Amino acid sequence: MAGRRNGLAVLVEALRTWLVPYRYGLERWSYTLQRISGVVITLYFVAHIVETGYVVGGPSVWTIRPDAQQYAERVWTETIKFLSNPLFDAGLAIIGFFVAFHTINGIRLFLAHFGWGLGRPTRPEPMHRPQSMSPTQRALFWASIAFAVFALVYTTNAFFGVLA
Amino acid sequence: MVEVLEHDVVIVGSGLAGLRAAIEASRVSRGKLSVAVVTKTQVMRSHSVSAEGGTAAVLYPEEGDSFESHIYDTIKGSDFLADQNAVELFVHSAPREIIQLEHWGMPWARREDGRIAQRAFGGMSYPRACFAEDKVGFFEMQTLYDTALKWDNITFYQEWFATSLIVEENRFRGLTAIEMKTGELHAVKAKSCIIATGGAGRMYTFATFGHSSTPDGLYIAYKAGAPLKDMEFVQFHPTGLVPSGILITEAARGEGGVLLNAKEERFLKRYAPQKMELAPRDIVSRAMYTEILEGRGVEGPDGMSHLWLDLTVIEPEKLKRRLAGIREICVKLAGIDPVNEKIPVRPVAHYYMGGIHTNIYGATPIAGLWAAGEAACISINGANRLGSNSTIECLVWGRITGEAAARYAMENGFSSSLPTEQVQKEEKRIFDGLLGKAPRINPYEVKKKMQRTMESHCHIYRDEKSMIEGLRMIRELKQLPYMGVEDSSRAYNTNLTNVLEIEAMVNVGEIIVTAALQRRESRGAHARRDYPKRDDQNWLSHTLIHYTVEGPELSYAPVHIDKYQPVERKY
Amino acid sequence: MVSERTLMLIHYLTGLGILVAGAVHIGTVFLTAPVKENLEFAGSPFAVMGVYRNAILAGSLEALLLFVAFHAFNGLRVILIELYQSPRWEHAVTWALTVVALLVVIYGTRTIIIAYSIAQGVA
Amino acid sequence: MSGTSEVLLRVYRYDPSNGGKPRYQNYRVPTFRGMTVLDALIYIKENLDPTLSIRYSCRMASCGSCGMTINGLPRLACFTQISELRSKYILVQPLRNLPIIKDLVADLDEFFNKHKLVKPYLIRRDVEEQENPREQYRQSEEELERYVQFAYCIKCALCYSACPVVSTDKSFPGPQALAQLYRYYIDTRDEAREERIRIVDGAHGIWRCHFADSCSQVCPKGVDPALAIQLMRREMMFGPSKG
Repeated sequence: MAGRRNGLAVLVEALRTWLVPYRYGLERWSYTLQRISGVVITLYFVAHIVETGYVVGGPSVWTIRPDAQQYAERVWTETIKFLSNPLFDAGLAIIGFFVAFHTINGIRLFLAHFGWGLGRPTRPEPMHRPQSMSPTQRALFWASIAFAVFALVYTTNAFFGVLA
Repeated sequence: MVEVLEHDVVIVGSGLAGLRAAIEASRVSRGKLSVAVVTKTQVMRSHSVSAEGGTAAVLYPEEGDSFESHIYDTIKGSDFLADQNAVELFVHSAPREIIQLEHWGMPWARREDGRIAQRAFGGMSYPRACFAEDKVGFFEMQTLYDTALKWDNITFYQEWFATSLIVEENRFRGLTAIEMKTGELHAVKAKSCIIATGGAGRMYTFATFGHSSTPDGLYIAYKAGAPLKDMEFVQFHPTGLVPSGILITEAARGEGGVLLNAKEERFLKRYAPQKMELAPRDIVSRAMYTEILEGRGVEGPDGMSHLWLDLTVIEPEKLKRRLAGIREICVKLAGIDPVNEKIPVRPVAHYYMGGIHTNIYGATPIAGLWAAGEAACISINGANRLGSNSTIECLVWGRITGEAAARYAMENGFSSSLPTEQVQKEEKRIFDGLLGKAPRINPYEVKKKMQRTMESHCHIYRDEKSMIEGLRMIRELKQLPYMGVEDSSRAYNTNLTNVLEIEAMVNVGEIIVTAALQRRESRGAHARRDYPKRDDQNWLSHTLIHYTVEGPELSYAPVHIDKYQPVERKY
Repeated sequence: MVSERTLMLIHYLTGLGILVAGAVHIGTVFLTAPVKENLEFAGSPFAVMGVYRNAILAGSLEALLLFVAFHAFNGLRVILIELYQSPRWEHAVTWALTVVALLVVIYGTRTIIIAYSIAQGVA
Repeated sequence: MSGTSEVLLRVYRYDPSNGGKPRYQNYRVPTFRGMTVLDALIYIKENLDPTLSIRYSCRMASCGSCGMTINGLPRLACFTQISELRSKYILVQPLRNLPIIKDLVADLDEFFNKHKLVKPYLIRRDVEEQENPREQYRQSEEELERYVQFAYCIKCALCYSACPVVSTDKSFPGPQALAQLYRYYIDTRDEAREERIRIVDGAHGIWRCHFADSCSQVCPKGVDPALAIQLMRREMMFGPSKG
């Protein structure tokens, strides 16, 4: 806490406050999850673009190859071989979870950032609960968690067939 | 070597009076004077933020209120010890301050037509206390602090503990202060100075004051040669929350709350049949204390008997809206919701009518030195202050002294240099004499003993025998080897500042008891069992207390009386 | 320079855009094959590509690409400038992320154009 | 004091002149009914260890001095009862996100400077009337209601200490300053709306709030800074609301 602000200290502090919502409320969890999911989805997005680029000819080809169909067929098969392992499947299931969470929570934040679903300013009474922690907000947060869990179960089931 | 800072005007204290003075000094000089605010707390932490109920001013004379009425209420409330020319100036200056604050952003409660609303207060014959819920002092402080930020010529020295005033040939030169963050001693050289450090504060165990309300501001002015005035008059507020002593505002009664004894009886009908709960504070407090002494109190924690303040009679919506602050305190700190439970209360040390002796414009006998707010004794409060008059007093004399000090600074130049031997003496006293020298007696024990002595020997009811004993005990405490600071670090050494505060408390305690012992009559808040009557023949006069090496020396000065001759006080 | 308010407005709008275009993308891809096979790339590449025969769908895919690229890299920018403050760092982060985002968009657009062309040929 | 029960306070100690290495010190304190953490700290200061530095004043949650991190959350020591923590062990640290002067005393200078940055005072065109008033400005209770919640702020810096953005972004004004911005923005007596918007419309301005709501959660006065920030953002995106 005390001491000079050097690079490492900043990073440690950032990781602590960004990633450890300990003792704070649900909204802090939503903040942490939104941030983590955003970064993970970005990584997936870039990987997805690179991967689909291979199917149509790889990074060096900028025109349609004469043998485009055969080429695509071949790369597709190779890619599938490469990606066909439980690790990637699990990864994709987690992506599904994050995408679902980021989407619904994103809608919540979109509404909240413009003051919707928060209520009006009032004189706070003792033991008062901030309007910004309104039931609407809580409901939307739980909705995003529910949707994310649904996505996780759905994709896990698709890959691993737990639910047949 | 001690660093010397130069400013035109230096203000000690950042409460309502200090901030109002800083703004006024800037306004008068159009931002040309450099104004320093030296405060031992951070700026928004002064205990003015805890003022609750209201601020009196005559706003609507067309609806039946009048300046006359406010003047007479105040004088009668003061038990005729107030200087009547000062009261007149005060009442006429008050409305402007209310509207000025409104123009600076104060969230006053409003009436239907959008104008400022007012509520009833004790001792006032018309509901003239402007209010903003029950956080009046807080909102006023916020407004003034925020407005002060507009002025770039105001420098805040936050958490600078002023240790002495430098006065040469009866003329103010500067002051010394410890910067608590670094522990360095600094000297501030200035042309004029306003002391706005509040009253003597926590001299009692059961007090509404915050922990930082101590008489160190009064004490440094007193030691520098400014006499104190009327220090024997200590106001006890009727309703302090048991057991913490937190203030339950008089507005609670202004809005309709009633006081009950253990038999659930509105006992005030025996003491102030007309005004009942809205009689002045000295009368209500004495009535409550009598009830408790006569066994009609409720047994409370730590042997503190208490009575009940019943707010359940107020409509819940009104209570929640207008008394939100005390409801919050009761719920959070006492586990009582005043909407459906009675609040345990007992009289509590709340205000010092006395302070640094000044003329009606807040000027002390020392050239270049002013005093304002509770630290000053102007005197409009005489022997007993009316509720809602103190915040407005801070504002009115904040403005008057701010303007006067600024004009003085504009007309006068600096002296050639600051008398360095005084600064060096101060440096030696604090760093060589105190810091890192463990005391043989725990200074905090001395503080507690001194508070207990005040509580038992110089409380609401006083008598000669008990006060002589109390004075002896305080003098004994004064001699104890408690002056020493175990903490040897420089940064934020509150051990050091606490010891300086305790020194001031012990000395001011001696002053209060000495003055109270001398005044052989009962007047306002000063109620003596051995002299139960007011004695206008001999005692219609102000007590002046001068510093000498041996101890306080008393003299007396006449009260300024214009129109209103003393009559018997009945409510 | 684009103001922060505009950037954030675009951030919110692209977020909403992704909601629509993303739903179309996931929906159409899912429609081409049973979920498990599709997600495991078990089907033919042409089944997926075939979807993009439709110019409107292909256009929506391009829109999705643009939206996600902006939304994601603006999000990254926000995180990075919150992490450390200096004008140089902020400048560097902004430019680096703009370049990366542009590369991703160009590369993705190429994929879409080629896939669209192949789909036209296949159909 | 019917002090049969005890509580253990583990207190953060730091003295810059002493090599500057933070450490923790344990104190056993007898408790009484209704005792607050501040009472316990004062007990330590007066009876066990006078070298402990604490900042405190009003003991009734209106001055905002005694903000500190108690069992992991920023709270006012005077407004936190020992009993409500439901623990025999209390960890007391200074406020986070701020430099430490000594022990439990944080340096609030940057916090106050940010408050000053948002111009927390009424700005009007009729300067003459404002400085030498003749008439009251009228304001209805409804208009008052729109900002008074945010005027409850006691500047205790708990929200500032809880904010995950402030922890790394030292240029972000923080919840307190932004809430005060909105308080003056929405006051019907103020006439500087565009100017106020410009103050916070930067890369490190109001847009850096991500609505983690920790500020509102820890506010001891129910100010709800997060609400103020979101409402301010609405104004900035869609223009002034009609009330």
